[in-house]
Amino acid sequence: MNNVLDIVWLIPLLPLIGFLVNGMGRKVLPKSVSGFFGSLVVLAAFLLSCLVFIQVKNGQTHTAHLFDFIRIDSLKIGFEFTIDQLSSLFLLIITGIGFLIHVYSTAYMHDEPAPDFAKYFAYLNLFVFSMLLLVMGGNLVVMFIGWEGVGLCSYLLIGYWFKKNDYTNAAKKAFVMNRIGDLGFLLAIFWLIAKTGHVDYQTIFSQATLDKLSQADITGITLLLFLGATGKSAQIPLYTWLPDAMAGPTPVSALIHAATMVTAGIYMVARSHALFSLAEFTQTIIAITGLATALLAASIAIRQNDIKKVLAYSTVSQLGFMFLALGTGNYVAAVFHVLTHAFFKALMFLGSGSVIHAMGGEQDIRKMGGLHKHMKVTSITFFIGCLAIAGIPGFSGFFSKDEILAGTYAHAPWMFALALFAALMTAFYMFRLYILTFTGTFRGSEEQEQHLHESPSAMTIPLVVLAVLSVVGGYIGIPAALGGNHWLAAFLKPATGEVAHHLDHGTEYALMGISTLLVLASIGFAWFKFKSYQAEDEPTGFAKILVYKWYVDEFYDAAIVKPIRSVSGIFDRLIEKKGIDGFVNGIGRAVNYGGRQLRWLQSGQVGAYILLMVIGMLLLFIIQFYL
Amino acid sequence: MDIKAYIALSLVLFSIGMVGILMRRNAIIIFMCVELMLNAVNLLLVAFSKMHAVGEAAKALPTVASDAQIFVFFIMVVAAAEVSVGLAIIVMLYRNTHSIDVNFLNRLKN
Amino acid sequence: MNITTLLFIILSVVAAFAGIMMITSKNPVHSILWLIVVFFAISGHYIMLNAQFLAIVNIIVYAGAIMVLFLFVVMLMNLNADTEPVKNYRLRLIGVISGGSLLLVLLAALMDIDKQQLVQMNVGDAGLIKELGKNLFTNYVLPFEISSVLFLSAMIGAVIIGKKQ
Amino acid sequence: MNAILFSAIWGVLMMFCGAFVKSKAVPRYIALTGIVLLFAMNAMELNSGLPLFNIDPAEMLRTNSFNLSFLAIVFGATLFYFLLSGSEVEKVGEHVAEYFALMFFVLCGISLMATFNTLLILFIGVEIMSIPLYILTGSDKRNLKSNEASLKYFLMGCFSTGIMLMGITFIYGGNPNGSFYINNIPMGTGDMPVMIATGLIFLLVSMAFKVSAAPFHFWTPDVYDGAPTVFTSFMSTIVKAAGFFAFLRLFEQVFGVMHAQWQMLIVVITAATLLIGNLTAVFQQSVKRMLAYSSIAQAGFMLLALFALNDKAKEGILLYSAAYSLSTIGIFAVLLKMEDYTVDGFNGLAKKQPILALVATIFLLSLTGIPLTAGFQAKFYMLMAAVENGQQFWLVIFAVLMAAVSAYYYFRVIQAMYFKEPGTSSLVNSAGNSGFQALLVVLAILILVLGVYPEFLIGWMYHL
Amino acid sequence: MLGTYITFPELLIWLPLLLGIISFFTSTGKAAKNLALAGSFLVLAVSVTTLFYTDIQAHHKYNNVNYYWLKYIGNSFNIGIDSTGRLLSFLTALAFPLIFLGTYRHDMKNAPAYFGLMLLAQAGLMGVFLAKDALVFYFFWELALIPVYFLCSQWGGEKRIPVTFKFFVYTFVGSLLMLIGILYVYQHTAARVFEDGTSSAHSFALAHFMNAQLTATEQNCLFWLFFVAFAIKMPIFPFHTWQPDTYDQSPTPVTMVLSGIMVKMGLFGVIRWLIPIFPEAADKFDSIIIFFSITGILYASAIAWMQDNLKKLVAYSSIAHIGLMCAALFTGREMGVQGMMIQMFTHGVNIIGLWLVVDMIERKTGVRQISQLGGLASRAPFLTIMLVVVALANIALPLTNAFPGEFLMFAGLFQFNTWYAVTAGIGIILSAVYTLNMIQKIFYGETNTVTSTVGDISWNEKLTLAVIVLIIFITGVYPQPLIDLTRDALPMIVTK
Repeated sequence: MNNVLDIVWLIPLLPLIGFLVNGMGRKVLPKSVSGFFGSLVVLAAFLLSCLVFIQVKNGQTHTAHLFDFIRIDSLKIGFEFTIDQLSSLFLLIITGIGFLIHVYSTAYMHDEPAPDFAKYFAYLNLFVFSMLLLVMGGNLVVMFIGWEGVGLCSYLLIGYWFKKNDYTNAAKKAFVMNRIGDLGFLLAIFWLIAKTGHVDYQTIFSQATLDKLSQADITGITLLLFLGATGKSAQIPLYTWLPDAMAGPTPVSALIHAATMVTAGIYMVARSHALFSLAEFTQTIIAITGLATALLAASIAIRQNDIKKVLAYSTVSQLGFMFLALGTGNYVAAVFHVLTHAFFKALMFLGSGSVIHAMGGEQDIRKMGGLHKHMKVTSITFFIGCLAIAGIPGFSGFFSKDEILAGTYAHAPWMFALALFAALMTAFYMFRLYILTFTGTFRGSEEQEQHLHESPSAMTIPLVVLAVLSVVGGYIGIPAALGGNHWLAAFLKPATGEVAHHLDHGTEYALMGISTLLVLASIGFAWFKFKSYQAEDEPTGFAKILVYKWYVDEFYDAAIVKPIRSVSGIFDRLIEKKGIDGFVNGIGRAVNYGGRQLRWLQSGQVGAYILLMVIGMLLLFIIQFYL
Repeated sequence: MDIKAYIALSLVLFSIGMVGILMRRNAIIIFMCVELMLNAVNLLLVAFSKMHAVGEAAKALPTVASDAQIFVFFIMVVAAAEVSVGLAIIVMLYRNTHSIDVNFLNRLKN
Repeated sequence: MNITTLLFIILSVVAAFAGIMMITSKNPVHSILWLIVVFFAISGHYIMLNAQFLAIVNIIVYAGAIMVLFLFVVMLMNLNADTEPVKNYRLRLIGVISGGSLLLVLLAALMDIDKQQLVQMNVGDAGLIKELGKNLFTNYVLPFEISSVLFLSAMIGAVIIGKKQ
Repeated sequence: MNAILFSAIWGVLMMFCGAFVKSKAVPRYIALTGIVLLFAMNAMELNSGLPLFNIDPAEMLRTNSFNLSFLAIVFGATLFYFLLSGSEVEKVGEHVAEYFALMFFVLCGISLMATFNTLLILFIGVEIMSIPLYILTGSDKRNLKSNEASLKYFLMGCFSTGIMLMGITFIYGGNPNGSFYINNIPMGTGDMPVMIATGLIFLLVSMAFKVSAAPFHFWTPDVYDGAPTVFTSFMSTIVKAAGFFAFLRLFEQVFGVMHAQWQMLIVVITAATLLIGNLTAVFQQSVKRMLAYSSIAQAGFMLLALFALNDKAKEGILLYSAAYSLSTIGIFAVLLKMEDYTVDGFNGLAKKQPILALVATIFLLSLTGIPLTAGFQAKFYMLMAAVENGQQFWLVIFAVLMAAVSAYYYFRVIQAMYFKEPGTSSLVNSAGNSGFQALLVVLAILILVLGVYPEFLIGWMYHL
Repeated sequence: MLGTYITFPELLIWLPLLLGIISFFTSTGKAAKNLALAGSFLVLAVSVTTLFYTDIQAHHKYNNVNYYWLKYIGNSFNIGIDSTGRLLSFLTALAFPLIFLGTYRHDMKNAPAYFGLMLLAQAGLMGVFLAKDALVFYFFWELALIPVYFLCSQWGGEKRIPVTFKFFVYTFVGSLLMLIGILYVYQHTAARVFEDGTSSAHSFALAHFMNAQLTATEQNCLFWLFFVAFAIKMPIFPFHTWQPDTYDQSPTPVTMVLSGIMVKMGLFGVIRWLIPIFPEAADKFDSIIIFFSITGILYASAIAWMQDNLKKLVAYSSIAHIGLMCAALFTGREMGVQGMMIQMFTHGVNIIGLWLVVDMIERKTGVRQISQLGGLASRAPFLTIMLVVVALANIALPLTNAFPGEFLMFAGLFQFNTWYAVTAGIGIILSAVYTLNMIQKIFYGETNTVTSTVGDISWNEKLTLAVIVLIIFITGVYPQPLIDLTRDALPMIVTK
């Protein structure tokens, strides 16, 4: 083996093997084996990914053509992998964080019976496999295969506890909403095929191909692609599945619904930057959507009481930030934020899992409080995560978020203002969450308090690792203004192109300063508001709107689901049964009726028969002579 | 006489027979009406035979007139046979039902 | 108007009148008698058309044999006017109308023919027994023979149907 | 000519047999011998083209392979009829030999109708065929239905005879040659003379009456229903086919040249027949009466031959005669073994008598026109002929739609036999008779063979 | 021997026919069952062999046979294996062993007749896919229907008699119309001269049909005569109403035959007969047909969502899928047509799998109302996994077999008309909705009185489902062989 790039196919294959082994052997494998094996394959994939990353860093990129997936005269789709800067970076995130979460899961899911435990790991492995396909895919179709695959795994894992109807409903909702997005993605692919006849990145993003496309084509394709991204990455209008998806086991939320899958949309847009850069209108749409999502989700998060729901809305909000970056042409910043967000959000989800684990399944933060003294590792690492997401200087989130804000400012200052407001809300609700959970006094039951304990090391070690990453992760992208050389931007340059904006350092300092100060103020406000939290009354007014998440679910239900259902009902009962089938049966009835009526001609009377014969004869004469 | 007159006469008799069939319910009278129709046919055949005999056809086919009259003869033969069978049927029916009213014959219908 | 026309008209009127009387008589015996009148009128026509043989046969076979048979049956059944109640007038009317319309249609169509050949008295000898007999027993020997089958089946019919159980 | 002669002779023989033989079974065997002989004689003539005796000095008959092969079909079907239902004849009344004699006379009439060359022979043939039928219909003397049917048939039959004679008269009058020979009636290509047209319509009506085409079909259901079932079987198959054959020959040879001028009449009659036959059959509860209506419906299909009037139509009428006759004889043979003639009487037959049910199914499928049965080939040829004709395409479509309707009533019997639970009605003892069942199987196989390879039958037609 | 005395197409038709007839005479149900199973595997073996004899020139004598039959009318018994026919005959050969194996434990009353009819149906279906002569095609077209009619009516549910009769009449009307169409085209074909010197005025041969002299108006009218027959068989909206009831009332093995293979007859008819004979008319009416097909997709999907009856749900979902295939077929684009061709195979496999599962559920629980089921996942995990896989394949998840086909079909449709593709795409979403609804209501949640005593499935059922799932994944990951198999048929149909 001369070059690890020749065996990149092994990276997705390993989790697939894990899936097959765990899936087929779920009845025979003991828990330790399935957990271990499930983690091992991801670790192996991670190690390979590291080797791959090193190769890429040395400037080698690679496209591995495995076999022809579909080959007809007018279209050739290979099953091929592309390894470049962007995908290798994502490989690291997926396999790395994936591995940590696998390890974490071995402890978190330990109470499950063996077959379910193995099933869980099988699903996780399958997810990793799909996600790897998604990022490694050398053309849009392979990406789409992974794209749907992760949707499927998300569905399976959200509905992991399939006996609860709410959970399976959430799973279904996730899948269907993803499918809506997927349809957009697919249509975009078809559009590209119709116009260019190709799907592989090298061809479609080449200048020659782009020249063939009209501006309308590009706008249409990118809008459709973006529709796909909104589904997968939970943006307006398709974001509502993500908070519901918290029904799944917490490590799943960490892996799928925070660190990896939901960033697929960002990956896709970044991957297709060549197209998006040409579509100004789409860019605007993306930026506005991202911004709106960031604001909306942040506002909802303020009034959520389920620990995971808060994190979920936070994820939606952060994804909004990433799209804002994409919309402003700041692809590197988006990817950068994906990376840091993966660290700190995974960390916080895992932390919340640890809390839930300790609380015996309780997720309502109003019933928590003062957990710090019981579970110090969780508390501290969670706090680090909060600092990172809030954008406190020095932590990873600061660098990535600052870059997004700076880019936004360069693009449009009013957007910057709104984005900053969203960032303030982020700091506010994160610290609300932290304060309510870890500080103050315990508000749960006696029994729960007795039971409080720090989680086992299989859970805390990943927390610590992620906490470290949350701190240092930002240093790969120190902006020039802070004296750095932004290693990440340089690394990604071949894959995502130049960063679009150039602010002078003075402006950047000012922006950083303003945002840091305001964030601190916001944290302080949260501290004063919640440090001595007591159960409160039913909220009213605007707060109630927030508690009920702007009534978006209700709106969708009333505006889309119910009408479609009633139309379907009309189809079923009226058009199908009475209309079409009624018509068909009506012919039968008409024949029957005609038979019954004609029967009366056969009166039994000879006179009548002859009369009819005479009349018939008369008719024949008339026809012959007069017609 | 113009052949048309015979055609008209024959048709009138034929129609009288037909109307009789439609009007009457007595099987025997209906049967007699049929005989009237046959006679109308016979008359017309004979008239046509005469027409052909004096026309062009006789030159090519000398038997043209007697052919038709033999036909009439056969019609009479057939009529005689029919009458014997028909009256037998009517008598049989009368024996079973003591009626020859065709309107009572409606066990078979629909 | 020559004698031919006169005879024709008289015979025709008699035939038609007797026919109408036949179908309207209440008493079956009267009907039969009226029908015999028709036959005689038609025989008269045959004679006018030089079909002497047929004229004789018509009287002997039809008016003689067949109608006597009819009369016999009617007498046997002792039918009289009361046995046939008046038929539904509407149906009668429809019967007359449709029969009449058929007649009208046919007359209207057939009176257009441009053949003007006349039927003449005392012309041709085709209707004589000699001619007919010669033809019948040479050319028409097949139908003549085969008609026996007709009578045989009529005979069997009489046996099967007429015989009392 | 052999057929005419031998059927007449054998009829007379059967008559004498009735006078001197007291046993009931013997006449049947004599009749069987007779029909085999008749078939053989006809086959001889078909093979060589020469009759044993020439009884026809004036060429009033025309024998060619077309009408001889039709007669072969008729005699073959009659053979099957005698074999399958002959024993049922004995149950009708005492005059078994006479019944057979009448049937031979009918066959004589059919032979005349099949080979007529003058209108006189056609007329005599029709009468020789009809008069025995009036008698056969009324042969169940104690049964009022039979009496009634007989009288109705007789009265209407006489009426149609009058119509037919009027038609012949007008043809004669309109024929400038003054001849009754069908090949001596010149038809120009111009407009039809009005006398010819009148004659044509009268003839059309009377022939339509014989083949029970609407609106001249009204006698059919009542007569078929009232007649003893065993004779219904004979009347509705062999006699019906003969009527069609004569119909086709008459109209093809006399009026074929002017086809276009009277095609519309056939179209009207065909459409009405198809509609009335099929729709009315849908409603029947009695299988016997249903088959009566189905015979009207099938007549509608056969009328397509007159509509088309081409070579395919002639081939088709042969096939149709064979397919329809054999299938109907078969289904009647099964029906005769039932005590209950309603559809419900067939319930669960498949469980009680699987072979009987299977062959009955094949017969019914053939009547419906499902491929691989003779009935399909027959309908197929008819449709092919009609399409080849090229006129009035809607009629063809209407015909197939009505064929689909026909599936409704035929399949009701199949459904009763196979998919319903057995009812209380029982079968006649002889239904389980293995010889009888074997014969039915042979008949079914024959129908399938005709369905797969109909050309051997059509081959006869081009034999001479 | 092969190619001289007997050829593949003959084997594929006569073998099941013969076995079917033998089956009628077997004494016990078990013997019939084993005979049918073994026989169907034999047919499968033959069919698999045909997959290796694909060279048109070199293997011609193995794949084609032409007997004299009805020479007067220019017909010969001409059958042959090629492209689409090969794929579909393979599907037919594959489906029956799967069906027999999957339902091996069913106790059918009067089993000899049942298996006999099943094998006859197989022979009929084979004939349809192999016929190269219009009359032969029509013969087999009807022959496939008759055994199925009897199977449905004899072994079906309570309302089987009226329901299957409706099905019968519906398809019978269609095929009769097609027969008229065939005859009309036949009248316009050239004369045919046979090798032995005999000749006929016209010809039923496919090749002659394709060169028939037809005016544009004639083509347009005939096109619809043929199309109605095919549309009823598929069935596409609005000719579909026979289908849900029939699927519901038929015995499930027969439903598998119906939905897995028989509906392909309609599509195949379009590929082999309709478009090659009436290319201009097909080109002219493609928009209308695609419009109806797509209406059908949405319509059937919406109704499927409303169904509580499991079998009807699957039936409506099938209508939606067929609608897409029909639409793709009429795009006349390579992608659409090619996708549709491989989809014919994959849809057959998937729907048979789906019916197997549905049948197992019904047999185990005794109900087919989705609302009465629930929690089966904890009672029958293997069954659950299999259903989920098959159901997901049914909604064309990538890496399952339906994805490549659907992808290509949509791509073709998009090329044809963007808005059609977008509208049809909504069907993708709806299909996910009702499929997941179904999975959720049957398998998820707590068990109830109906489902609490249910056990998992038996080995033969597991084996069958495993084979199906294996096929699903193999052809899903590597669909190229299916594409290669059907490529030859494209030039006839791809008009744009």
